[in-house]
Amino acid sequence: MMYKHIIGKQTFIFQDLKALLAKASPFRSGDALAGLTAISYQERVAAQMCLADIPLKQFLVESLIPYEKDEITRLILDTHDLNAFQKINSFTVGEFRDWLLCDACDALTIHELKNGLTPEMVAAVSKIMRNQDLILVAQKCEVVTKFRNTIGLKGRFSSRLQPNHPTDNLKGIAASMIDGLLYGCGDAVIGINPASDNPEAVAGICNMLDHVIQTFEIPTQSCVLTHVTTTIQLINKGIPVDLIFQSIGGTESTNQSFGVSLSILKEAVEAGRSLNRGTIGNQYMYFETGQGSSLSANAHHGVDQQTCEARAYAVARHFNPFLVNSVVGFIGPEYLYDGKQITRAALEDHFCAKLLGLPMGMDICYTNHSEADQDDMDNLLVLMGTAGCNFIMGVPGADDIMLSYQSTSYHDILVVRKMLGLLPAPEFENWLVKMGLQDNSGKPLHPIGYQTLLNYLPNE
Amino acid sequence: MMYKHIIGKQTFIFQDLKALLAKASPFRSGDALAGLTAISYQERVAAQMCLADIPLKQFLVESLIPYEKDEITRLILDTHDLNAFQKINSFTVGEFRDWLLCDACDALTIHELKNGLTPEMVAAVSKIMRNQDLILVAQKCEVVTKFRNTIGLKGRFSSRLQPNHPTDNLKGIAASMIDGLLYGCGDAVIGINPASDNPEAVAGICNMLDHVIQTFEIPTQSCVLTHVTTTIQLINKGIPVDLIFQSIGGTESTNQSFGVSLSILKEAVEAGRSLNRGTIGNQYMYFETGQGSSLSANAHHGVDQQTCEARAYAVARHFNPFLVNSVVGFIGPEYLYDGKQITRAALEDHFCAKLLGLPMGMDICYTNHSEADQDDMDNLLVLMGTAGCNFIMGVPGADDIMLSYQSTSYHDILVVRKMLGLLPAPEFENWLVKMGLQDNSGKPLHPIGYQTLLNYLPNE
Amino acid sequence: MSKDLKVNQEGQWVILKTFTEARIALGRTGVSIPIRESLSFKMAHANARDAVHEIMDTNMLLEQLNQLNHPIIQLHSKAADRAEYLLRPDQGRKLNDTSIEKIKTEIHPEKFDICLIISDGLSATALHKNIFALMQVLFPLLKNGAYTLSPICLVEQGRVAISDEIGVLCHSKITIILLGERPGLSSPDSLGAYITYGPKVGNTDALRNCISNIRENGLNYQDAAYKIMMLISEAMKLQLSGVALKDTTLLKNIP
Amino acid sequence: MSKDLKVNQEGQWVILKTFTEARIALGRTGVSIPIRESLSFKMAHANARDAVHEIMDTNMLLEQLNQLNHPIIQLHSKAADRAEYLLRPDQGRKLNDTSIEKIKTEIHPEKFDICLIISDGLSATALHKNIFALMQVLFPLLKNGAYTLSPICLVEQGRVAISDEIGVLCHSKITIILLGERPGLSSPDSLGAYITYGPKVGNTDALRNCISNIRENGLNYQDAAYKIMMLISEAMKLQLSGVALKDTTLLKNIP
Ligand code: B12
Ligand code: B12
Repeated sequence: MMYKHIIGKQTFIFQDLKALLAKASPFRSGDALAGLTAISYQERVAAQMCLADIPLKQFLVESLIPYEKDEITRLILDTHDLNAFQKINSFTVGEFRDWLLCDACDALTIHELKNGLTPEMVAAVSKIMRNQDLILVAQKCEVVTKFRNTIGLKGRFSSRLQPNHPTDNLKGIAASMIDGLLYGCGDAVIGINPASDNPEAVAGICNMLDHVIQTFEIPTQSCVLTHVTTTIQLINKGIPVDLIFQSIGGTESTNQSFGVSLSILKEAVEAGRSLNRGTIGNQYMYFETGQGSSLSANAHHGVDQQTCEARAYAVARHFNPFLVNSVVGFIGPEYLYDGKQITRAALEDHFCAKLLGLPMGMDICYTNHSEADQDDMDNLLVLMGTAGCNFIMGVPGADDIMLSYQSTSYHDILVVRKMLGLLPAPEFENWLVKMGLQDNSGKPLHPIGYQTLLNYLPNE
Repeated sequence: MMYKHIIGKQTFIFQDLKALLAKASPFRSGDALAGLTAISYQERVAAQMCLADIPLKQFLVESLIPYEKDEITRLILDTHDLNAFQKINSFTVGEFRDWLLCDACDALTIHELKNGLTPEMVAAVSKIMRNQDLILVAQKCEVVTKFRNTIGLKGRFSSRLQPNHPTDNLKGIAASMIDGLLYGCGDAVIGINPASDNPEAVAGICNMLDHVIQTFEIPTQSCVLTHVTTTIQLINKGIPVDLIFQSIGGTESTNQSFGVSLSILKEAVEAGRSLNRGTIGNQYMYFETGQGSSLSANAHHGVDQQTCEARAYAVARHFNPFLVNSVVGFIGPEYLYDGKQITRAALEDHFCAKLLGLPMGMDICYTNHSEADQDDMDNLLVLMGTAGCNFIMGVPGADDIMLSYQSTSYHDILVVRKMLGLLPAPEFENWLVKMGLQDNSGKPLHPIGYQTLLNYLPNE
Repeated sequence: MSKDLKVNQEGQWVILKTFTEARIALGRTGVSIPIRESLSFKMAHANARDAVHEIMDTNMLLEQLNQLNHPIIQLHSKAADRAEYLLRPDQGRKLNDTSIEKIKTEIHPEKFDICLIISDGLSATALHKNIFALMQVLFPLLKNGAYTLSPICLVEQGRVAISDEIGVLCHSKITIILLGERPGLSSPDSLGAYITYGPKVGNTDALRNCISNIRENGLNYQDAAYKIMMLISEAMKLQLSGVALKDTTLLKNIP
Repeated sequence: MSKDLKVNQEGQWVILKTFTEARIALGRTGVSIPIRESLSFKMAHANARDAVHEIMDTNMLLEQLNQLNHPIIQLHSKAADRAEYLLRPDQGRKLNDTSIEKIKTEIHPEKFDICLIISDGLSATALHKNIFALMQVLFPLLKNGAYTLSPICLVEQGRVAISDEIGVLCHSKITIILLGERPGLSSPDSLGAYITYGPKVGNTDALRNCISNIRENGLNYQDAAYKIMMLISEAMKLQLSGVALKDTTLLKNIP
């Protein structure tokens, strides 16, 4: 269907919903690369105005990527909850935005609504919202998940401990991990990206993490972020796997380029369930996403990168994950050019995921080929903390020596907790106090008992 | 004195303290315009490293602008409190930064230190700090001032109501003012920039503001931001003036270009004191500053714009002001090019002013010739709220139709209060509740009694 | 629910809008500006950003000014184009060499009481919209015989301080520069007038007077012209301008 | 007080630093990273940003590779320069026309088992630092007679997927591309190897295997070469690569 918007003497025409959404997107290099952006600031705002007048219902009848061609479109439409949708059935995108911000709309309302929302509706409304809107609404949401501890409670701010090593050296990993624990990090997960995809090497890491968690009775969970097929293989061999990781995208062909599909992911959840290692909850999956991956894989079907990203959340949601995060500035300047674009994308991603009911965290990050620096990340850190983000990454000194990018440091987590008065996950907080790593007010201590942790270094 | 820093095989040389400070500054267009920036990112960081090793004492012996040539240099050195300085006497700039961030350094310590600090020390330490550092330290400070209410208390966030009109039409001003009051704005001051500098017109505005404040018993103060010489004239004629305004800069010649001097400002404070209109306090002055004004007036003496700005705070501090704010993005892209530069400058300005003991607010703003937009301002708004900024501006719809720039809106103030759980000045809060404009939890109401305010429109 | 929403959205005091063009009575949803206003603000921003880059329509302006039957001289600052103008105010404050030559050859060696300068400044739109109407009122007053008047200097890419250099080259007692103020969101077309007694390169702004917001929805042309003439005659009398000279036009006296 | 400060600054567990190059045991002041570390991070960032823009030193590389006594062909992607390379990955995935011609005229109509490609990718430094040492170990294994090997394709401004086009033009069964990974703060010189069985324009990354972090402080050249050869021989055997092919080098078997 064609859309148009008239302002004074000027008529703006948009070929279809897909084009309208793309042109309504705040400018970013990836959409420019794909040739999808508005030709002027005026056209962009006109698209936003036009989009604001589109009824939400329209998204149920006009698919951006054909139902026949894409299993994610099918997933979205087949699992859409018309009942939940009734509440907003009559709204335009603009009215939906106003309603999300109104006093009557609270955490519970949004929670009850989530299955009535499609990623495209959520992407659409995010495009007409200012950064402050994205924060205000996200702040209302509370998405809580459980495995060995509870993540996502209001007033809490968690972290993934990410002690990567370029050769997966177990002592190297352990050294970084202990450092992180001493700074109070790791409540969301202790998650390692293995440099190699050698199953034996991956199993070694799994065993080591399991051992540490058991030895020190840490109320947290581990994850080795290898390809999901490798993880399934390991589970079948009886290796102790807590969370199962996979990168996902928002189109069937993106996932294909990642070597996965809905059925492989289903298999993964079942593998997780077969182990049933969570003590207080049974959410097994950890997903990472990020704007640009669809275009990078030539799998975007002319859909703008932020909408593709939101569609990835439909995939994630279907598998009831324990953790999800966008790795927002990870790929590079061809998708998000600078600090401004990274910041906007992070706010959009967090907002969209939360609205869709995901336990959303954020890898606040940039690469050395992007126009960004620590000051940009500091700003984004405060914004994400304010928006109620579930967790961020804890990387030694913010410098990942294996993945070659800059994320947030262990210190950054302490900083944002202090700045905004936030605490770690409750079970983990108790553990920190018990270990003398934090006092009761959330203030980190010079650990007296750190020696016990220090003494732990695995034999290879 | 010449400074150098060696890294590996490379030696970086800096002609003098002035050059070192300039090269250590994060990049901004104004310093580039003045030809003062580092030639590369490397040189900039080398300058920061070199600066970190300079003893604070050095700033007491090496003046950036000669004592003989500049009354502000004289003011700074003549009023420096060596006693207060003892505490940090042995520190280098780098150690000073680490100490400001350490747990032992709290609001009281900083408060007791303030007269031992010179603007140059404070500018220097800000240059080696990341954005998160600037926020963390500013957050520790509490600078409280009083006139008819109390501004700057922790957990409070105030606003200047800025209902400007292009022809100073009294009804036009009043309409915008009432709108603002209905949104709970105006606790810091109701301050109007008059389009004309006609003393009779200015007097008309003063009278009107006085009348409103009296009629509705609003615990706030008014200000008409005309040239200080005009205000003094009006005071002498018995016009009801609450706060006395002036724009100031950080060098004698900048102030000269503004048509003011320390002695004129002294006269102003005395004029304010003669009226003695404050009910609970006697701080009479309202100052605005902003990076770039010295260079614009060809009055920067080769000193970088952020250091010039910090020197303006020495001027402000000397006159014990009720309010101070930087109008950070006001002048244009030739001094602060884009959202990133504006954001950094705002955090620096707020930090430096707070450390020097000023009741610092911020005009979070940009012009249409800068590379910035509302998203940048939204981000900065959250950062300033988190940093503990005393007040921001409340401009109808963020659009000043007389000064032609975009600042923060009445709504923005409600937004940041809601986002971060902040409240207006206590006396003003009580008034809002009394008027039915806010409930006890700080939530704005649909005012039932708004009719009384609405009925107020002055006759011209 | 959707009814609720509607109520929230409407400002309940729209009546106030009668008194000002400011963005008031916007209503709110929660604590936020309703989407309609939020987006129209953005569109205004898009338009205002264009206004900054609008190029001065010299032909149109010359046509208009020619009707005054007074010599006109076209000048250009050292700022080559808009991009340079925006980032290099120093260049906008100086004439380029051709322009200096031009004044020297075309105007020299006359002396004038008043040097009249018109420049695009930050908004060419401001000239396009206001200069003709303002000059209709102002020019007759300037030419009423009391003062000698320089040719009209039409300057591209000029800043306020360029009036000093021109004033010096024209050997004039006083300069008045009319130029585009930076474009606002709601007023991309505002004109400012800056008056300096004793033009001299290096003069500070403290030595000038300013009349601002001249435009259809701002200070009207009559009042503006009246204020300008009053400041000129006071400046001539006191032999100074700037902070020491206040606009004391009695409001009720404005015709 | 200043004593206090010193205590806060020192990481008490510096011993951990023995086990990793990661930025650990930094100490803290309050909750913040001490200034020394904060600034040295910044300097590393300044250096890493330079590494991105480092130009491939073709002469040096040719000199090194010539020692292998194997034909070399120089190619270039469609990305004209670094700026375009960074913003247009699509251009970095295609050969420019001259390069296509070059392959067609210089290599045609041979067939190869393995097509060996070397490219700057995101870090020319990675080639400068590692390629010679890696090739000393890897090349003899590649040339040990089991497989036929294409000329060494030295590609400027290439992305991983350019290996598909080259592999097709060279009519080879498998491609291996060695290229610079994006420069990290602490490792501006990391090399990646990507192996694709059945090169075809449009292949997804799911169809490739990757060996990453090849460099002095990462995966050493011996192990890297060993893993590459193992993947090649498995791929040849299974006639596939990618997700379905796992690196099952037994760790203890690595010599
Ligand atoms: C950037 C990156 C990505 C991006 C790639 C998109 C892009 N446009 O760049 C994203 C986020 C999508 C990604 C995804 C994955 N990645 Co990756 N990625 C990297 C990273 C950080 C940099 C790569 C680089 O610099 N390439 C050089 C430039 C010049 O090449 P390019 O042509 O611009 O980019 C291509 C390659 O990077 C390639 N690629 C990226 N990752 C992977 C992984 C595999 C297995 C393959 C075959 C190809 C591949 O995709 C890009 C587009 O074609 C490396 C770490 C490192 N230090 O190198 C890890 C790395 C290569 N990825 C890795 C993994 C495991 C994955 C995933 C399989 C994770 C998962 N479980 O899903 C997925 C899926 C990959 C796939 N099959 O498509 C591992 C590979 C381990 C191994 N030895 O096999 C590495 C080493 C990091 C790690 N240890 O976790 N990745
Ligand atoms: C930008 C600006 C400033 C900047 C100027 C620096 C700069 N590089 O641009 C700063 C923040 C320093 C400033 C300061 C002041 N300003 Co001012 N400023 C403006 C503003 C918003 C835009 C001007 C513009 O677009 N100029 C056009 C461009 C093309 O010219 P330019 O050469 O680039 O800029 C020069 C002029 O703007 C000039 N200038 C700026 N303000 C003033 C004020 C006076 C009285 C004079 C003579 C000159 C002057 O200084 C600039 C550098 O030479 C106008 C409002 C408006 N809508 O125009 C108010 C405005 C002109 N300023 C005003 C005032 C009152 C002041 C102050 C006197 C306030 C005070 N109490 O201290 C001070 C001091 C001015 C001085 N004597 O130097 C009033 C003038 C009222 C009047 N009719 O006299 C205005 C109309 C705003 C207002 N109503 O408050 N200002």
